[in-house]
Amino acid sequence: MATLARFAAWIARLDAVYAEQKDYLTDLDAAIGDADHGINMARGFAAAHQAIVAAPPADVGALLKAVAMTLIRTVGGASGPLYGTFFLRAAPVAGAVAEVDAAGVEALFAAGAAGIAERGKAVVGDKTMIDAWGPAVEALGASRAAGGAVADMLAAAAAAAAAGRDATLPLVARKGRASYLGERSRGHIDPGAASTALLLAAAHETLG
Amino acid sequence: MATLARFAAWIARLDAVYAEQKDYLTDLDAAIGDADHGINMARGFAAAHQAIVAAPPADVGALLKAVAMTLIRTVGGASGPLYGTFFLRAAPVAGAVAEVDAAGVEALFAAGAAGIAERGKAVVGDKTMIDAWGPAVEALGASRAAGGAVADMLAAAAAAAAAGRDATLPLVARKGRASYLGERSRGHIDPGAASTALLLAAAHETLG
Amino acid sequence: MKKLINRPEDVVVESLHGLAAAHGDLLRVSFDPLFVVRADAPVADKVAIVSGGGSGHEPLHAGFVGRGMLDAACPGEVFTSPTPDRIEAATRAVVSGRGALHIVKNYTGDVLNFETAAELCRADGIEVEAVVVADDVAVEDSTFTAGRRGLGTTVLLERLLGAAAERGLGLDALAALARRICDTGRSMGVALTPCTVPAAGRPTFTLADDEIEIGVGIHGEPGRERAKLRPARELMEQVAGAVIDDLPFRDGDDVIVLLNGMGGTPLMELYLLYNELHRIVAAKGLRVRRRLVGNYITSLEMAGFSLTLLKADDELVALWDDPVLTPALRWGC
Amino acid sequence: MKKLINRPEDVVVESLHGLAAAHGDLLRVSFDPLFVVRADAPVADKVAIVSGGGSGHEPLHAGFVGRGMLDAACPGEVFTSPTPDRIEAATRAVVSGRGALHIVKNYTGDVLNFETAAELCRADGIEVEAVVVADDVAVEDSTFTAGRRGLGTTVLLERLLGAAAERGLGLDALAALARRICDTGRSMGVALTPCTVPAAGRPTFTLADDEIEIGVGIHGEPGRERAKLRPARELMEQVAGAVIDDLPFRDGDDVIVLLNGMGGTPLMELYLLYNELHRIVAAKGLRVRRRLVGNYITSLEMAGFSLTLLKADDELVALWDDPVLTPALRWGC
Ligand SMILES: Nc1ncnc2c1ncn2[C@@H]1O[C@H](COP(=O)(O)OP(=O)(O)O)[C@@H](O)[C@H]1O
Ligand SMILES: Nc1ncnc2c1ncn2[C@@H]1O[C@H](COP(=O)(O)OP(=O)(O)O)[C@@H](O)[C@H]1O
Ligand SMILES: [Mg+2]
Ligand SMILES: [Mg+2]
Ligand SMILES: [Mg+2]
Ligand SMILES: [Mg+2]
Repeated sequence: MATLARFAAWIARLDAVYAEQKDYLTDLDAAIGDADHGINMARGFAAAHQAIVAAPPADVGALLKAVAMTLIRTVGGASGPLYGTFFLRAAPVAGAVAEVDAAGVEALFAAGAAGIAERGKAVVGDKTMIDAWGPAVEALGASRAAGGAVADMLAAAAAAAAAGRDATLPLVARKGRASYLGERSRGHIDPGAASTALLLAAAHETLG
Repeated sequence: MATLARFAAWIARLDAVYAEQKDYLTDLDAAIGDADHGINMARGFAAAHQAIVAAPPADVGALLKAVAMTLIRTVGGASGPLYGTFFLRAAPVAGAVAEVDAAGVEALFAAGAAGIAERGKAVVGDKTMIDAWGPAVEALGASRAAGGAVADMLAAAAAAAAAGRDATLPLVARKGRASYLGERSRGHIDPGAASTALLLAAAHETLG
Repeated sequence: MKKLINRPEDVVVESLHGLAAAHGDLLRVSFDPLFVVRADAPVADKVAIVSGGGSGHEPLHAGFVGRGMLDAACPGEVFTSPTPDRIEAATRAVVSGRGALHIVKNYTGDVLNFETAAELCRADGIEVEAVVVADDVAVEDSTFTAGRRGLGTTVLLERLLGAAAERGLGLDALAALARRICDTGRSMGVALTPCTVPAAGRPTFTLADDEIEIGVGIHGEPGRERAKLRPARELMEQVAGAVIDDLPFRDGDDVIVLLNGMGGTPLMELYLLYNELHRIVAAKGLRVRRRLVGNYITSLEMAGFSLTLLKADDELVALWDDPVLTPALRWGC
Repeated sequence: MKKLINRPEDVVVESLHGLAAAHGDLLRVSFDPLFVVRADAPVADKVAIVSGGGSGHEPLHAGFVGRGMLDAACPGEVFTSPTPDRIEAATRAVVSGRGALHIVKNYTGDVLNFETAAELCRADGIEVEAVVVADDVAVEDSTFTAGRRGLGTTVLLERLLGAAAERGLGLDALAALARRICDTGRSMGVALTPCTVPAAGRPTFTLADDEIEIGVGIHGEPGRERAKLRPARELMEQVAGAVIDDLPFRDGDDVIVLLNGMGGTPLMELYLLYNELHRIVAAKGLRVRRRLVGNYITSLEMAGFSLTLLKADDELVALWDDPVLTPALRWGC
């Protein structure tokens, strides 16, 4: 079961992870974007972490909502509204609860990822974060269908997201800033797919 | 005797010399000025040479005047009016003659150099072209007093100018752009002293 | 990284403090949430013109706040679009009952954040229309891209819509005028050197000593082609050719021209380029009715330029000539 | 060398062709001899204001030709003062019987060439007065130097004298006003990067990645001190301190400020510096009556800035506010 404390730990972990991986993500964005993705993610999750420390939310839904609003207010760029939408859509699915079971975890991740896809109008293969989100949500579902616990589900999701991230390497971008490059976007990993893989790896480490 | 043809050859030689030494003079100016002295001199003497080829002057005075006006019109900077003044003052001293004897050579160089000193208000030791002109004119006079012919006089003047140029190395500039550097102008040869040394070396090669 | 700054993370806010200190007669800056409005906002009985985007493109947008141009500008972090809450707050601060027009450059981040802001405004009963500038001919416009990027037409649009709003046009008429301007404006840029986002600390991309990027984006995004440095004449022929052929602009067309420096280009070079452009458009039979030469939509310290041509007519030229009073553009008053 | 040019030797002339093409309504360019005059020159019954100097400092001087500022500008080669024949011809082209005032920056070359030109004019019965701007506090003013260099006070002087001439002041009164302005204007500059004269092909000087030149001249001449890069706050404290202490400017003084970019400095950084300056002058009790923030007296693509403070009073502020209509400075019309 993913408890409120674990969700809080997840956000704390994401703060640490994006601070650590700031240069990595920014370097990826420098290659095919505008060299700010790491900066954006680090700023956003530092603020989100601070927000839930300063005013600890009473339930999981409230926590996800607080993270959503903080990301929307502090990140900007393409990734701000997209990750913001993830948490915004996930919040009511989780609801005013103290913990979330396997079904709930699947449902909230699926709703969040669907929100990103809807907002950004991207599909798997467009070389965006959706290339990590799509397989991750599929793996979550498959793992639960096979009787997996939350930890197993998130392990599978993290692995699928990492594979999805790596699969962006040979693709030509069709959405976001990288799409302006056409053929020249080939041979680079999409920064948003990389930050999504980190987000799911952290989920696996903290939520299960 | 310095004939009209030799004066013309002098200007032709200066055109070639400054074209060749453009980078050398500009590099000297880069160190303590604004990196254009070689460019200025090359532009000016190319134009002066062209002017006397296009409309060959009838006598030495006219040639010196034509060179003066061309330098004033094409060089700009500090060196334009200064070298322009040299030729402008030298012209009437030479006069409407087909050749100039030793006394005349001494007189025209002395008048020209005095014009520069008056215009620029510099004295020997200020780390300007006057540091080359001063000793050169003195050497001219000394050589003639010792019975030297024009060639001997100019050899002495060229050597004195070169020594004067080298003597600028340890000085602190007190006139021109280099003076803004104060102590930092030490350890560099003054570009104008270097171009004056070249002018007198060319005079020695052509006028004698 | 050599910059005249204090801490990289304070660059945007400190620079806006300077803008406010220098131009308190023209504009006011709100720091929380962050936005800039004209000093006399809200102006009664006028549609509010609001724009914004990542910082680092100054004077765009905050330098264009004032009479006859923008009512509000929303600066984001450097090269990062502003967040919806700022855009919403800025819109609220300047709207006067006749609605607001959002001018958005076509970058995914800007579009998403402005969309969210517009939704928030509308939910609260404020009428908002948005126009998206997508004028960069360096980018293919197809379903395989996020569409063309927004470039110099943004500057012309802000000036012309600002004038039209000042004349009292309604929101629908302004939106229609905006779409017409977006349809007939085309741009392309060239970078000679990269630029460095302060928080990143190193250049966004690298170029060899003899290389240039043709079709560069204003965030240093790579463009059409990495090419060898070439004479201004050839370069302008390529850039003007691409811009002219795209619409296309035709013999007899009236145009408004923006020849824009990227931030690190000396004015001497911009005017030299204008000389080349002048020759090219004259040969094509285009009539340059008005022109701007200078730094208007920049990329930090990048050396390079962009060219924008907008199809003009007497109506647009008359709007252009209306008084404008902003830090970066001023005439008629 | 990465520049938007054709042949290095054609840079000045081609750029002026562009200036003429872009601003034919404001000015005309004579190419042989080379000078720029306002479109309506000579203006009857007005003292002509003439300036000039090496090119590469644009918009200075040609960008300031027009109503309320310069009647004529004489551009030299890059960083090389113009020749006397051009200055004489330019003066003749704009003089209307009430004489001409020459505004000269204190560099040996400029002074010598303008002196010769003034002699040529006077020999022909044209009344000429000259004022030499020597406002750079980085340079010791002593018999051991060529005196202080001319810097940003030149821009303020051109604007104020242009306004005063437009009001009908005579040559002597203008010369007296000019001397007063020169006596009470002070400047200092800082370079972060060097600049490259096109014909030279390589930088005039070099700076390490963490080095700056404090007190740099507008031709890239070295200054007071080569120092380590430091935060904008400390740098502005040093520069403003040097400028303020030199006159000195005192508590209660009114000032006009020029915070000037060297050509390659983004506007974002200039406004950030203005924020620092604002704090400093407020603490000193100076009242900033008017200010300019932007690129006005540049050094090609050099990154850096210079600060100019001029003691102001109601008379100068009123002159400042008079209409001005030039390519680079425009208000009131
Ligand atoms: N339309 C879209 N749908 C989904 N993800 C997108 C879309 N556009 C961009 N992205 C993601 O956003 C990432 C870039 O984020 P970031 O660099 O923070 O924003 P920006 O591109 O505005 O600078 C990309 O790597 C990509 O994964
Ligand atoms: N007042 C002066 N008197 C004599 N020579 C001078 C004076 N000022 C400068 N010079 C000479 O001029 C030279 C510089 O010439 P140049 O570089 O062509 O002009 P600028 O300094 O205007 O760029 C100096 O090296 C110096 O020899
Ligand atoms: Mg990015
Ligand atoms: Mg020089
Ligand atoms: Mg961005
Ligand atoms: Mg010079």
